[in-house]
Amino acid sequence: MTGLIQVRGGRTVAKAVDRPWLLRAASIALVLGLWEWGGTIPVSIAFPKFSETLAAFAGMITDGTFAGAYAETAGPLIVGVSLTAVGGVLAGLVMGLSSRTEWLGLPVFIVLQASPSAAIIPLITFIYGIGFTAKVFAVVLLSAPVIVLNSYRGIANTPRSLLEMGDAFLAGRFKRIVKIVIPAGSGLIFAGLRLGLAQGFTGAVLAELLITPTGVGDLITFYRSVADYPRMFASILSIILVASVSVTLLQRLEQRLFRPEMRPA
Amino acid sequence: MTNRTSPTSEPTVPGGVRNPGDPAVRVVDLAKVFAGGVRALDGVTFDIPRGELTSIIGPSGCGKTTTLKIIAGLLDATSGQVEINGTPVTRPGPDRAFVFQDFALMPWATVLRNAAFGLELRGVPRKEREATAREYVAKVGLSRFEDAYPHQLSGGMRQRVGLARALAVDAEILLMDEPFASVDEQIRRKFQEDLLRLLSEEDKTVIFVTHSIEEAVYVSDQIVIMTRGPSQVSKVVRPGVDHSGGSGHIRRSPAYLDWVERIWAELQGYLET
Amino acid sequence: MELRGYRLPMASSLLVWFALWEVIGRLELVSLIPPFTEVLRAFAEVVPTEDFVEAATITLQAFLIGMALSFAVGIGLGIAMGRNRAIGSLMGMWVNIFESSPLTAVVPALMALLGFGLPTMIVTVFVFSVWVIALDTQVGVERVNPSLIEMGRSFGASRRVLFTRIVLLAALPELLAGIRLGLIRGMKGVVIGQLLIAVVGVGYLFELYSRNFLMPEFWALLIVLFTFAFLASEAVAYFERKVSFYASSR
Amino acid sequence: MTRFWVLATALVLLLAACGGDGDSGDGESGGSVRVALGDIESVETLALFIALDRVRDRGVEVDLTELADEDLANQAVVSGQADVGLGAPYALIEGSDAPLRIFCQLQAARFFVVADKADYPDWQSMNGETFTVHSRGSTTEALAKLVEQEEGIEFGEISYVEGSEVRATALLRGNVKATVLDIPNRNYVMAESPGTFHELPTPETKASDEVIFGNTEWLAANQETVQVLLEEILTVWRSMVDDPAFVQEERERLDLLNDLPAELEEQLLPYYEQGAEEGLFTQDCGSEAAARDDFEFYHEAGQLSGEPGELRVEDFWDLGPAQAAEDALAESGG
Repeated sequence: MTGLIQVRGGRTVAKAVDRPWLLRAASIALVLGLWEWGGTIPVSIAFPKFSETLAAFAGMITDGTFAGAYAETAGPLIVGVSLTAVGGVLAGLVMGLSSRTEWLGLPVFIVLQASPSAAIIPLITFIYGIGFTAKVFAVVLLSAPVIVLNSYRGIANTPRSLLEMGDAFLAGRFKRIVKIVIPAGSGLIFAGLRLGLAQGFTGAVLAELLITPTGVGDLITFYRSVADYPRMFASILSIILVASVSVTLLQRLEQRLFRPEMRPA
Repeated sequence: MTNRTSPTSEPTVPGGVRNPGDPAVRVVDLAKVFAGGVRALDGVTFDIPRGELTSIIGPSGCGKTTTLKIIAGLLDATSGQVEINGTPVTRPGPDRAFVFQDFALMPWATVLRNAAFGLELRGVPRKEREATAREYVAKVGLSRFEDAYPHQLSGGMRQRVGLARALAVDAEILLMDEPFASVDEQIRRKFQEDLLRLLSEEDKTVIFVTHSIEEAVYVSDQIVIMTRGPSQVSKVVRPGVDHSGGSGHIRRSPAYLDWVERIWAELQGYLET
Repeated sequence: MELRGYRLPMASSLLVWFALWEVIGRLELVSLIPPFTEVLRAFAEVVPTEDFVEAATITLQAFLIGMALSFAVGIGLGIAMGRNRAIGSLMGMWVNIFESSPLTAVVPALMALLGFGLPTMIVTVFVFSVWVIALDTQVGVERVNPSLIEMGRSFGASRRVLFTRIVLLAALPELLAGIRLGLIRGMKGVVIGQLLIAVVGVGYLFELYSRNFLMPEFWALLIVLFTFAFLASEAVAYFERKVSFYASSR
Repeated sequence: MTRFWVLATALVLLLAACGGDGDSGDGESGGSVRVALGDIESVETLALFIALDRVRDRGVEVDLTELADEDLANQAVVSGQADVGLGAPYALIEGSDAPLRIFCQLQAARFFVVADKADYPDWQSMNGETFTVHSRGSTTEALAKLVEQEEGIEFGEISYVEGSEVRATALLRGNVKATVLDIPNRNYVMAESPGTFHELPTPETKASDEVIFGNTEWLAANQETVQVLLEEILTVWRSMVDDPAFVQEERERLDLLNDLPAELEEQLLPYYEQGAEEGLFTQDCGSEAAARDDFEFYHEAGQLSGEPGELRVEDFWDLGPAQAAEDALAESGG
């Protein structure tokens, strides 16, 4: 989009370039304008105007639909991600420290991360039924690889000089892990948890779309089944907003918690 | 180095009682072959007199740092032995503290916590270890930076934290691996002064690896010159530079310049072959 | 890890897992998991069937077109973002939004826009993979050592030469990393697209097998998909390793 | 150089954004029909596949898309990406202003509630428990709501698992404790583990379970195609009730569902035999009476807000085409 601006008025871009938020606001306005235009044609009856979606969005906030749905999705998401967080970081730690476990565990997680594991979700119903546990499993399935692999990389790549320093000053095996290896890896471990949450959220939504519709996923399928497309698109918009806002906040927290120097050299 | 006693070579008194004369560290016929089959050391033998600064110099890749790390117990020797005060050692111990070439500071910890880390690992309570650390941080001239983080300091300042950390544990022997390699020339000279002043107050034995001849001659009581890898000891010399007159005077004194030339001549042989 | 001195290749541990899979299958501990040998039998049976070939072609078609689109747009966008700060900050916002949100939720919206045929599959693959490619390319271009560019300019290199000879090559390590991650996400995109919208291609087979509880066939299909995604990304990783020698010393 | 790339990117994004429903404009008259099905080729949908194949044999271009679930098929028809859909779209027709009309009832609702004998001896014990139905807005969901009113109970949670055979397997596996099954799957479950499950009394329903519906503009513009479609459906539906083996013969003749896994082969014939016996397959595309029954059933089940008495059949049904097809078949002695 900016390309066009650049062609039309070189001067306008020069002025705007030093105020990035102006550019961003302009591009958001442009995309929403496109959406509105697409809705007015309409591209298809199932494609609502942005204004209708916004109205539906406001309505869903006031009548508590969003609150109820997100509370229901949050259940399996939080349980699932905290399970993987504890298990994943531990697995990453062990794999980072012992080459035998690394040999055994690493390929499996690399395989899991590269494979379209979403296809397994419909299967989960056969073991865990269609309730809460199935959704927790879906969240774990999708969030585990990124958490484990990041924790492993954080632990396995502790700078050699720090390890030698630990030995030179007689840090025992336990102290070496607690006072040097884990702090050095904590930047990457936290990044892993952040990505794990995003993947977990995808897992939760997928489970709700593929297994039994509850929570946020159900908003999409329910409003689609009664052809209330403004509310369906409002639900999709809410998912994107919630996800990007929470991930950006986590990134800010990560920057503050792990000052630049924290990232291993 | 006024309070230094000149070394005498009386025999070691039986029973290992530390006679001021006997060497603090004895390296006997040390050899090291790395996993890939690279032979780094081929029978290195020398003594480190107690309370003195001995530097190890030699062509690059001659195993200076390897020798130092074996003495520190960070590397195992393939054969040969290192004795500290008469007893053989193979692992790091409280009697030795190491100053790393690349500083090895914890990026997430402040200057004070880094300096106190050696004591922290020994379980010394916080108040006590921070008091000691604060003392040495002041001695290396960084008291205004106690709460700063490593990434906020210059290379030189970071190395001082490494030095403070090594001194704080009050080990008898200080091992320094090219501590001033990553510092520019002007600051380097000042560091050499500070180091000598500091060591005069602390009764330490120092082993100092460097590739700078001027630095070796200026700071050392004894210099171990090593041959090209797989290295042996080519010569052990004692420049005996009189430090009483202040650095400007010393750096121009004929004795100092002669020694620099002699060592240069010795090392040059290895560069050509 | 060494076993009696011989350095075991990393992937060899998968054999242990396959053996474990066989045991779990034989003992029928988990109803979902058939013996691994059953899966191999199904693998031999499923692949040659006409259904599979048709499914594979449909999926591949959507995947390749989608990926081609996201390579072109992703790399172009990434370079523009890397070289020009305004575009960088502007498009950076969009890339981060879509990079961090669950694009699975966008799929139903795509269907309303583009119907349920091939276009939606292609755009799903595109939307899943383009962001990471743009992001990594941008990082690669930004990391190019400015003195390299000045050197190029000092020798009178035109913008195009400067770009192809220096910028693109210097940014290659990150660019290839982005492409590798893009391939994996694109594969996930096409499968999710087929599961959520038109039950066509491999989505249809997954639905047929899971619906009728044909586990050996299901796992065989998953292994086929995974092997394809893994080989594609390993191929790119091979080139990545080739250029990694100058990655850090840029 | 970068300017070119930026322009190209902007162009592509614009194109992708507004899409344009390219494929809805090809309505050249009579010759083609786009069918959206919220299910995959399976034993239940075989009869429909046979009918559609026969329609192709008569020169009409039929392009069928199998979608992930029923409400997607509804959305496809509503948004004009498909001409004809299958399911029970009463809530959709009443809810959205999209011009849709049902023009033939394919299957009547013959459902049976099967529950775990020990856990749920009777309907009262189901109060507050989880009950599993096909999908949101499906006939089975309507049935569940009807039972709630008639028995004065309320389910804890209604959950959705698509496909009678999937629910049957889940029941046998114990992941589901009470659900609605069609005849063949009810018999399958009863046979598989006799004694563990039993049937709960299900209200007698004559409502439609599966109807075929289409976009009014398309119906008006493609009367010949609709006629051919209905003629073939009625012929197949009648032939398979006279002799269920007809389905097997047609399947071989038209070479359909050839990669069907072994276990499903055995279930095929029993499905159509039992269906024919129980009068599952509507023989005359339904009538005004059938529509009225539906209003009653779906209103009771909460899917239709309008009072059954006030709802007008012509707002939901268009029985014209079915009548025309029936007359044509009567003439040709079909």
